[in-house]
Amino acid sequence: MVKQNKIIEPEATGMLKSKKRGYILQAWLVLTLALCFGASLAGVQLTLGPTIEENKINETRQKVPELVLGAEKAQKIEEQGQALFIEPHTISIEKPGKKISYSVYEARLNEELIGWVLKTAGQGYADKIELLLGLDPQAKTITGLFILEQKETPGLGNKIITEAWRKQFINKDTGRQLIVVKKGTKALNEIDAITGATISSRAVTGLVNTAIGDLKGSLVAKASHNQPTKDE
Amino acid sequence: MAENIKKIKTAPVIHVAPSPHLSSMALTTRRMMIDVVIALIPVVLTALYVFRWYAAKQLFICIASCFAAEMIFMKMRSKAFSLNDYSATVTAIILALSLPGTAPWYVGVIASFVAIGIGKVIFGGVGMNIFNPAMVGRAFVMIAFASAMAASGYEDSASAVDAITQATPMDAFKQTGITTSLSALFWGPTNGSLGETSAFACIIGGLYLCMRRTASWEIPTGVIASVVVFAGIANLVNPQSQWTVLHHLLGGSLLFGAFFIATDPVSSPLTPKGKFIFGIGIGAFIMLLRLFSGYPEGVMFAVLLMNALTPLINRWTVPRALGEQ
Amino acid sequence: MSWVTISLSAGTMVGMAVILSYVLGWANKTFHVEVDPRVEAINNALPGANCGGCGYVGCSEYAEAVVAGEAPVNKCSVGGKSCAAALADVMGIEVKESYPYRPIVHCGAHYDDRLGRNEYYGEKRCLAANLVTDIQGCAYGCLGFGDCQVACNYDAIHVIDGLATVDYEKCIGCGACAKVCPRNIITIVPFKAEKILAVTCSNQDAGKDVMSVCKVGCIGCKACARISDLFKMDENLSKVDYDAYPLECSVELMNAVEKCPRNGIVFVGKPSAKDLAAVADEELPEVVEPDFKTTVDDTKWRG
Amino acid sequence: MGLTINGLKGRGSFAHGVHPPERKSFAGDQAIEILPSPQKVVIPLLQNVGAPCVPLVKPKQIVSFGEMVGKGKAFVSAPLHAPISGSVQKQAVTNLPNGRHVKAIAIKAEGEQLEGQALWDEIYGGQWPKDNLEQYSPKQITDAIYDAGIVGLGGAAFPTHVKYIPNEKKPLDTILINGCECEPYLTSDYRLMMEAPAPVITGALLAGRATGAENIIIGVEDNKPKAVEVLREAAAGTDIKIAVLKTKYPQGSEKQLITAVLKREVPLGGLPLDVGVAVSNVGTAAAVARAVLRGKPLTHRIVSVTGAGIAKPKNLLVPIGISYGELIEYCGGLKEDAARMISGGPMMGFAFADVNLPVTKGTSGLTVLTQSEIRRAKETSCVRCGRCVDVCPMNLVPTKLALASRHKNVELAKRYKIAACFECGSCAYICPAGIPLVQLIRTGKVLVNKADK
Amino acid sequence: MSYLIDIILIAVGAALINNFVLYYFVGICPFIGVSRRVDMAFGMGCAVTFVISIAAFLSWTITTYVLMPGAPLSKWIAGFFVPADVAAKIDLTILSYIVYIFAIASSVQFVEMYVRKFYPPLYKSFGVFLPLITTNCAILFACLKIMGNIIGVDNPADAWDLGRSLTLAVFGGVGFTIAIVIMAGIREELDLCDIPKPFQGAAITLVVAGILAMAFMGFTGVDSGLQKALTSQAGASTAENKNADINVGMSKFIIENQPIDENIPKG
Amino acid sequence: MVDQPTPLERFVQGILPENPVYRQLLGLCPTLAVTNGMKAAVTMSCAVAFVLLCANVITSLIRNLLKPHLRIVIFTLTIATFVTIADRFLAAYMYQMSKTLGPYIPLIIVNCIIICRCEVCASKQSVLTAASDALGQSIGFALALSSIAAVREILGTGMFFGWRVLPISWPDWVIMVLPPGAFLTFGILLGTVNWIGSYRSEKSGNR
Repeated sequence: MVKQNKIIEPEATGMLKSKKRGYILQAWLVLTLALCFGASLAGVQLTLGPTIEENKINETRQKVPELVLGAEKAQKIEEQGQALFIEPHTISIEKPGKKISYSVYEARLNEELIGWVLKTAGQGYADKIELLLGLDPQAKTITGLFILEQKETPGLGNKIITEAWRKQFINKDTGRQLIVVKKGTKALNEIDAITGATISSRAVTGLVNTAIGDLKGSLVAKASHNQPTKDE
Repeated sequence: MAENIKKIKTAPVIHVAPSPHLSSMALTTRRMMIDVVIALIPVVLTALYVFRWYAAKQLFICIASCFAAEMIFMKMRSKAFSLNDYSATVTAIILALSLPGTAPWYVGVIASFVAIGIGKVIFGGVGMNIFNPAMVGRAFVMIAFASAMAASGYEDSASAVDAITQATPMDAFKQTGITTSLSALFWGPTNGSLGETSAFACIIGGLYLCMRRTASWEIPTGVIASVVVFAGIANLVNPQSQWTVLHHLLGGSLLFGAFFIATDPVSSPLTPKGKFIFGIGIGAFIMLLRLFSGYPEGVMFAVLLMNALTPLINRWTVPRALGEQ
Repeated sequence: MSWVTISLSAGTMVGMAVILSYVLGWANKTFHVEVDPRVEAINNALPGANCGGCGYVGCSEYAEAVVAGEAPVNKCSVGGKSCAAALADVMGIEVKESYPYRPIVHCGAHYDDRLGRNEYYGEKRCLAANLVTDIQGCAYGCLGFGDCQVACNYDAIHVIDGLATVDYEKCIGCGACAKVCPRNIITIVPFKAEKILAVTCSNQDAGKDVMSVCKVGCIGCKACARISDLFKMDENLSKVDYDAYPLECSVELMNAVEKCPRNGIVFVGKPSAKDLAAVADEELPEVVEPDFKTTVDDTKWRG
Repeated sequence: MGLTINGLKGRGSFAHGVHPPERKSFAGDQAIEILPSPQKVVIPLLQNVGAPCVPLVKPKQIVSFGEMVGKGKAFVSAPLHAPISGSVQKQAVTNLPNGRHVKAIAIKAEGEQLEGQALWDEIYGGQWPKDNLEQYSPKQITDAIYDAGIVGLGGAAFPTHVKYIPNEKKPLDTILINGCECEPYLTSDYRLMMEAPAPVITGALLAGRATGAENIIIGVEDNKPKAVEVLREAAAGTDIKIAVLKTKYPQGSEKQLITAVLKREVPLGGLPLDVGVAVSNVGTAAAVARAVLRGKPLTHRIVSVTGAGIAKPKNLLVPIGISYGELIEYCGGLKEDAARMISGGPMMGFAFADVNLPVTKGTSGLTVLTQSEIRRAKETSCVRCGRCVDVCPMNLVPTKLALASRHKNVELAKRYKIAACFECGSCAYICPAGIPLVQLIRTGKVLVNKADK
Repeated sequence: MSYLIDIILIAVGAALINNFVLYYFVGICPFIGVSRRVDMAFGMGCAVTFVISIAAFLSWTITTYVLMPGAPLSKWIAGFFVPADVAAKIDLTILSYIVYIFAIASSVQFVEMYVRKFYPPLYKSFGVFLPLITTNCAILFACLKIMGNIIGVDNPADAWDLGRSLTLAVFGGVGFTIAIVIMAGIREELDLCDIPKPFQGAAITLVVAGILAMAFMGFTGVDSGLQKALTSQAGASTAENKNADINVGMSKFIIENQPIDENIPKG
Repeated sequence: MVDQPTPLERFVQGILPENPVYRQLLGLCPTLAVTNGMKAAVTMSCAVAFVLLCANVITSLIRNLLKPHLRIVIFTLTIATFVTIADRFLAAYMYQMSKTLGPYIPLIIVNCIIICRCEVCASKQSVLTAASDALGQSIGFALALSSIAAVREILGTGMFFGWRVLPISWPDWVIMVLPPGAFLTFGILLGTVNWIGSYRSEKSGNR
């Protein structure tokens, strides 16, 4: 039984100084616990931290082969025991009044540049949509699309994560803006909207357009810049 | 207890009661509900004309399942079940008219059960509900079965009924920028929820309700006034828009909502001033949602939001008593 | 690297703890506001979960309400019984040896006993019906619409054949029925015996007037008062003096009971020994004194 | 007949209100008859708003006509007088239609009584001067009013002298004589104005003299054109104005009347005094005239016995304290289908069933309604249609007040100003759900009072 | 301009669209407990808004200056013991939860004591709610959200500044206030309703909250709608080039050939 | 003073009679937020169980050293520490789940269940009792969470633990996995539990 019914009296007639020390003294248990917990937490961090970081990176990284090579090829390569060399970059571009940074992953197979994966995010229908976009080395065609995070309406907007819908983007030419249309794609740069979720469809397409628009130049430049490096 | 009372005097039997001893027998709550049903007749007829058996089916489903729900829930509360007050009928018809004709059968059934159960009985039955039951039911299915209730859910290009093969006017404009003619919006041969297509029918029924004073004129007036103002502002800001103030007024379920849904006395404020504020609020929310939200239409959400605010409006619009400073 | 992180974490924590306890300790002293020491004591005894479950905003408000006597000590559901006991301890509520308090309905007329009754249309509640005249002849007796039945949280009072009847098995003596009775015919009295005598009438009119409205009401004949001192006459009505109520029932009393020409003095109640023990640590209900007057409204209106 | 308000500020009407069927034809054309002197009267000791009276007589004591038999100790009270000569009996108790249970003085008639035409002449007949009233000082007038035990005869029974005693802080500028009689069925005031306009005019002038008020206005609803004519004639030569007001219930309520005539609003919780007005019923004015000029107390009043449930509706001059049963008997008894007896009018009157109850000073009528006239439908749920809000003459929200009362929510009742309600019954009259709103509000007031204690 | 739009979007999002109570379910306890009367609910709402702002300020400051990798303060201290490049990588985010909860608890207590001493009327009207808030998840949630937007972002330029953090906090509090006041209004009304006994109290409150959440779902998408409207109003200069071919090299770009993390072996 | 309940009593009480969610209405944030799927609900329950167990045991161990005015501080400190550990653990070994649960894991810190148990039981009773109390409460919490999650997941997606239990033609009640569904489901379940409770107590006749 804790003696909690007693009112805590500060040490009788003590001077201010001793009282001040009193606060600390009374809290000795807090201090001890703080010390122990702080130290042990740091220990936890040091033990688990790398794993967490790895998880974070891998989340993106794992998708890269599929995005640049397509699912079948990616599997084949994995079966062959070959691994892609993936190098992350941050590319910043300056737009009027704003500086935008993109995470870009450079995918190499046997020292050969086989494609890019861009990570981009933006406002969807309900919340942020985060996606990965695979491009060929010259950034001319889209090789894959993957939605990392979204909170679109279940049953409607969240159909953007279905493969059937994402497939439409593959092999699209980056030279023209993609346009969302309602039913039945005709032109090459048209994407079918999801029934009842035009906004989500447009949001994804818009993100893709913007990302390509922003990065195409730099990717091309980088690809050519890297070429000589490879030759050396 | 009354049957235990022994009649002490023989003829004439005198009984006692509090004042006043006269009452205006012109109006009963039952009569008010019947008024609403009468006012809905033109809307129902238009719906039957435009949507044929789609409308008939939806009405049948909603009425049958609302009655069933009323019966089941009243039994659960061990209260006498009676359809005599017509409140379940009104809820059922309004609910059916606010659904798309193409909606699958379970939409109507679930909406009815939610409307009666969560919308009404859980609050204690007739006269106690905070929210408009029909709108609670509709909101539930709207969110639950988004694909069946979203704009595209209204369309069925293979349908034999003309109206259903087109896109709804609001959706057609939002998606492709095609404006529907005002006369079509007024007379109603367009696609949409069963009851909303014909502005004409809504106005006829609505005026009847207002004239009978079953619905307070303040609410529709407030709704229409604020929609006109906000739509006007939107048009001024964006003058190229083909969707004018009149389109906003006649299109979508605005008039149906203003006359039949918002005027539900139970879930609207008590005083004339409060009713006007309520109407203005609904109009403002409708325009906010129409212009900015992902949904093409905002009447249902606007009504629910203002229903939620009704207790506060009531609180802030306690009328000034005679002689109060 | 790792030892730096560990020590820096630990250091941050300790530093934070030191700063916090120092600052708060200082603030506690500097900003100290004189409060009733009992409030502080109760605050300490309370869990401090600030869950708001007691209906008050946070623990300290509840503590203040307890000290002010506005709230009972057992409202804290987080703390449970031990907490309630601790609060009672602080508040110095002594658990006295006491008798259970139970209600007595001072009316004995069932439907058929009441004269001058008329059919009544209107709100079927005693409080409302009390404003209408001639529902029954007697302006003092039970109206039988059951306000008390609704008020009772323990299902311990029922209107049986038009008369409110206490179920002493279930009654815990909270006094809710007495508070709502618009005619004030229910009083809460200490039950000094398992069964206790009660005069089942509240009508203060003269015997003739009582007879014209009731078959069983007290006619003020003073028969009981002549036999036993326990009965006091007050305005044509016999009342039991419960302060002087004996623990043992004497023959004299029984005689008085038998003498009553209207059979209006009866034994009521049945609190057992178990009850007596059970109520030992319960809060004593507020004793509602009988107030024998018809309590119609004093509404003023002109016009 | 159009509204005439003689250049007064009011619109001749007030906001909201209802239009119940008037049904004044039952007794409207029946001249006042004088009831034969009864064998026994029971005078309740509380007939006025305020403190009850204490009996001044003992059992078996012989009292004569007009002798004071009871007197209150407080300022707000009015003494009681014997309406017949006779002997005092053992102390009695009686119920009153308004639900009170009070002590009373019963007097058994003995010896010769003032009856018939003599009684009429004594009370309303003879000459009533319109000038030379300056001879009475205000003090004299109010004293005479107090001694005569005059209370408001419209139904409220507020002691009249209290209203007229000059108040330094709140001087009166207007005397409003209330001849509206907005209650359906009732015709007693109408008959008084028709048959004895002179004492009304004189009483009004005396009231003006007592209070120093310059304006004296008589308000009459426009459904009584004949009474307006008669009053105009009687008032000729004086400054009294006759205001003809819209027929609407509750036009006769003093706050509504003041608004309709003067466009002043009596503050919430205040009295007409606060806006410089005193309102009195026409009957009260006539009683004032009699008390001052003839020094006679209030012992009789005019009661209309009316309604479809009574065999022969009549207007009667009756002694105070007589039982309702005798009135009914005199009017031919109740019809077979009579269902409800009401002391007063059907909107604000009190139902009762015991015919032995006595007539009091505030009784303006006895209305007997039949089965077909009263509501039989069961109460249904409130759908918050707001009809009650539309009709409330005080601009309240009755449905909320009723809900608050049902749920014993005192705070809510106060927020919606339950105290402002004067129970006119408009809301319950119009309510489509048949909710006993007025009763609930009265219950709510009881709760509020209890909580405030 | 775009900053302002950002702020507006954060504000609308926090107050209406992603309402703390009705969307994120934080602050449910007071939402159910203290929503019996409107005035109490309003006091609670104000107190939460106030505390949430303080907490947001503290958590932003602590995160930016102490906790996040490379934070100035921890870098400086660690600099005494280890080389600067190692010191810059000291990551104390593991402590964030503890630090936040303590920052919240102590600031609440401090404010409470201060208000109680110097502004007794203020204390009476809303100070009583303060202790109740310490364990209110809405506050901690706001801190976590801010943290997520400082150290959870991929590139440092996107990290929230103080302004954005405070906007989120204040409007999250406003959203909480809106929800709880509406709920209190409804509950005052519910007291007068004949609710089935098992549903009285918390159950009906939750059902009403469900209906409210349905109504608030109507706002979904208002932020994207607003964004579109505002950006198109902000001037055609930033407008998207519709239907045009993508211009390569339209914008100036800087390539930072910098790997994201060196801890992870490449490949 | 009132007798303290035994370990067994504590354990049993936590499961139904004093169920933290349905009876005490504690810990509602996670109850509503993470119950749109069974997996998330179970993970959440485990996390809460871990924190509750550790916090209860630690508190019970140091209960004699507690100073009244500092006890809440110490509880919070302990809880926050274990929550952090749980959070990191999830992030390291169940990364996807940790992302799904998002901020609701750290929000366990302000989950009233834990501080309430520390206060009511652990700070007064032995380690064994505290541990069994923690287990009982955790099981109660898990039961409540999974009951809600089961309803929501089955109606909302036709699945249970990710397994399809309803026919593919089942129209998903999307609202169930959205916020309104959480409120409505919990509200109605709570009402039902109350109803069953009152029905049973009525039946057994002790009121």
